[in-house]
Amino acid sequence: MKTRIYTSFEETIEDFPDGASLMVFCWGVSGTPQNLLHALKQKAVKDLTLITHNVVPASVGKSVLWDVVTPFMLADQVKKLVTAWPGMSYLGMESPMERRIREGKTELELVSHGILVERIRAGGAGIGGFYSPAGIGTVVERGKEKRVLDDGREYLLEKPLTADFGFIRAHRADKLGNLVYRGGGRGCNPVMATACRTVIAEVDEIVEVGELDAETIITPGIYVNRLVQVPERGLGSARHRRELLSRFPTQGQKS
Amino acid sequence: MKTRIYTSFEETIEDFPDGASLMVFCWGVSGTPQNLLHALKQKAVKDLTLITHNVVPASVGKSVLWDVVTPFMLADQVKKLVTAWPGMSYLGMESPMERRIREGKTELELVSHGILVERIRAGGAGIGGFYSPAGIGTVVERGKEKRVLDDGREYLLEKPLTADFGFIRAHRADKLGNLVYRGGGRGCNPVMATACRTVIAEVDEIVEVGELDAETIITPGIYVNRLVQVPERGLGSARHRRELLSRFPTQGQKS
Amino acid sequence: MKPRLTPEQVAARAALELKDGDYVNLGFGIPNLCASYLPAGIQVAFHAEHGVLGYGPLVPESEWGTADFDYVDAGMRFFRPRPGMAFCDMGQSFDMIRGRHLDAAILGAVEVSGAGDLANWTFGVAESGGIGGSMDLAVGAKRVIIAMEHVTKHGKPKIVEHCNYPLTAKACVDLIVSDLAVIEVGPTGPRLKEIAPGWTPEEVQALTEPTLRMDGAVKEIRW
Amino acid sequence: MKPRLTPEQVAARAALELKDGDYVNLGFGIPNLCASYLPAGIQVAFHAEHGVLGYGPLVPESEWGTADFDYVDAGMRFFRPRPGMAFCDMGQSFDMIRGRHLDAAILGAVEVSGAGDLANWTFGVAESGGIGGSMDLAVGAKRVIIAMEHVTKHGKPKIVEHCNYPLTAKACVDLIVSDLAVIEVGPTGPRLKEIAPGWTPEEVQALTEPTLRMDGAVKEIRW
Repeated sequence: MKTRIYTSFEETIEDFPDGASLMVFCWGVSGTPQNLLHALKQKAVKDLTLITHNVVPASVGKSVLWDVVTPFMLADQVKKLVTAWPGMSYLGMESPMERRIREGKTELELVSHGILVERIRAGGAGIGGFYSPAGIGTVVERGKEKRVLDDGREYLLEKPLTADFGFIRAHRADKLGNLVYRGGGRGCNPVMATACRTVIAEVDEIVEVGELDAETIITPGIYVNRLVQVPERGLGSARHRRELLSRFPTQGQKS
Repeated sequence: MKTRIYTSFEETIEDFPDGASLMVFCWGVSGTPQNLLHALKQKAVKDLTLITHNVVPASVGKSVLWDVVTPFMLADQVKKLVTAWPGMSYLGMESPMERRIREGKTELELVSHGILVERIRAGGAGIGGFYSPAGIGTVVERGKEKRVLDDGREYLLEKPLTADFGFIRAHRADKLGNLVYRGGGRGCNPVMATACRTVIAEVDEIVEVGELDAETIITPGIYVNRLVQVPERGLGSARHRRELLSRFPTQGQKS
Repeated sequence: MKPRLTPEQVAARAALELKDGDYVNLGFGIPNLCASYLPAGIQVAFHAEHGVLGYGPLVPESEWGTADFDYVDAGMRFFRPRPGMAFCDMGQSFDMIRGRHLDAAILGAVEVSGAGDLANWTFGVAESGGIGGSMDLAVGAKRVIIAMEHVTKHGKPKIVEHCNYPLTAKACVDLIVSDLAVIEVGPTGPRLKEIAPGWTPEEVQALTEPTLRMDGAVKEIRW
Repeated sequence: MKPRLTPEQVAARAALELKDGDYVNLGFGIPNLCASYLPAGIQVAFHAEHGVLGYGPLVPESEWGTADFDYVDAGMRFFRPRPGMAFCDMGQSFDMIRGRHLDAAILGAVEVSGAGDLANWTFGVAESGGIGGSMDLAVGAKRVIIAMEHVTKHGKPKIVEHCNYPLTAKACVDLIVSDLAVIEVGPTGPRLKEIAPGWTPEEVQALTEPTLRMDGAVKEIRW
């Protein structure tokens, strides 16, 4: 199917209904499709099933970057959450998401990072289920089939995860939707891009077909339905990142 | 573990015993570690378990390239074969490997390309088994658990594959064993590199650490135990490939 | 004998099933010809099982000496690079297939049943022959289209009640394009949609094992 | 109170378990300090769960303004790029972990049992807290080394008969390096290998729930 190029984040998610499921990666500022998340917040879509690794605000050291949009900001819109890191209880604080979980407004499915990413990969790769060695003897084995396999180890049967929408953050795209990433911002983005019915990628730059080296493409365009370029002053743009960093000391070497 | 650099193919496989298992990719001339295969033939290692996609000689059109070393040349050394393509019966010919299979000298486990690569991936990724939708109602379901999963489809339980040795063909390596490939020569090489206890890569060129772009590395050095550079006149070298191509017409554009 | 569609015409008709921007895998034989007979104005990205997406035109035999061994398709034929092409590993390539990301696979067949069962990987016993990637393609592609001759060299129907040759996959085929007809197959049985110029539905039925439904107008094949 | 090892000294002792060329994942807290206390002459590639291998030194707070958000570790701390570094996706990163390719994981702990059971992801009930990647690391790394304080803030043993906190994984720990001792754990129970300078085995046993085997010489910890 052909990749469509959009210029407005609002239009890109125009058909995103209440009750839909969404996969989105976030490693602080890195790898997070902030503009799409912001548009989803503006649209006030309700009753989301949210599949994401961490639900914590972006931070640098002890400074929270409240003006960076992450899944943390969607708490009120989430009916079901699948994650390895629902909040900030490790800091002795209760986040809005954790409060909703405690109040029964959001249902939590707690998984480990590794099981989560492999379930997403299975969803994208047409695998019906897989046996994972992680989680044996822990809370994540609840309700799962446990089985000793040929090597004599115990395994849990894990099921694939897919979603209606995938919000992807990549570095560059060509007009066919081929994507390359930057540093740790790659993260789970390439895996999520395989497992969602509608995949929307926001990127720093959209280039002409042929400008990306075929050997270096990480997500081929086959997985990308919609493409939108982050504007110069957009969330997560080079300019926005410089502005965020300007709040911190710069003595010593320049990177 | 540290990647060791060798200069001799013989030394690289010095500890390869009779009866060991080997994974190797081959797509004709492309992606095939010809020098390592040649060394293994010279060493006359016996009773191999060979895991490979195709057991056919390299060819261009109807011309067979008999001086290209592929798993096809190891037939006499193989006790067990796991493959999607054991020979050339599609051409109405019986290959040496097929003859051994018919005579009971080589045991054949026939799988499809997709099941084969996913079993290797499972082996490398610590997955105990997975449910595949391919092969239902066919010969490959023999002896396998069949099960209807949540989506109402039937699946077969497939088991991971690993091997003692993996022979890998890559394009360039740095001295830490990070690898990049070239074109379709990538193939199953990156997957096999994850699933073997001793991974030996032959490459066109070994460069200094830092010369490969971190964003483009396909196989990180963590997977590569031994590294050896193809000599200028070696099998599969640029020179050898030019020599092979010189047997065919060159009218029209140069690539 | 009445004229039938040539292999090129079968390929051209099968190619009409493709849409601009589709990602497609082509099997050996007639399916491979589809690449050369795409409808005007559409671009299709071809997928090769070992990990190539969107490769360029095949290198003609007169230029093989200028080709590149790392640029070969699933049938070991040289191709030229094309802007927008991407490489991936074979695992990722089969994830695409199995995960239902390919818009279509156009494959050859030894036999197809009216319910869409496919046998296409061996003419012999199960233990010889190469399975290749056909089992994965048959269950994975969003649409499976068969492009083939309607009958065997010996005139026997290839569209059958039940496949006699070893199966590739059950109930996987959506559409058959033969040199005589276009036939939809599936759980409700085969339905004749189009027939070759100069042929009657009864003549096509006579060369087809299962009874063809003919609800809806049967048109003449165009390509 | 008798002096115990500082967190830096615990980290330095744990780092002695690493070999040149190892690929290692470091957990939060004391484990993270290991990167700064590697034995002289060895190079280790550090792994971050979201897909970074072999990254360079952490950026000191005085230089955060010059850092790069795409170069952060698993604890969201900025690092500098390093020659030979590689990025991969998070799936490939956990394949490395689960597939037993990491030479070691050095992790923190809330509790460790003498059999090597580990509880390290929550101080509270199972339903809060973040699991992160610890369950995968605990079952996947070739060696799991715990670097921690020997007792809690309240002086209670952290090396216990049976873990009371929610488990991360069963029977996964190989070695504990605490501020008082180096203890091997596993199916045959805990064995005291080294003790902090000035401490006696009896004093360490008094702060440890399960009985420590003392077969073999108990040495003084060096780092």
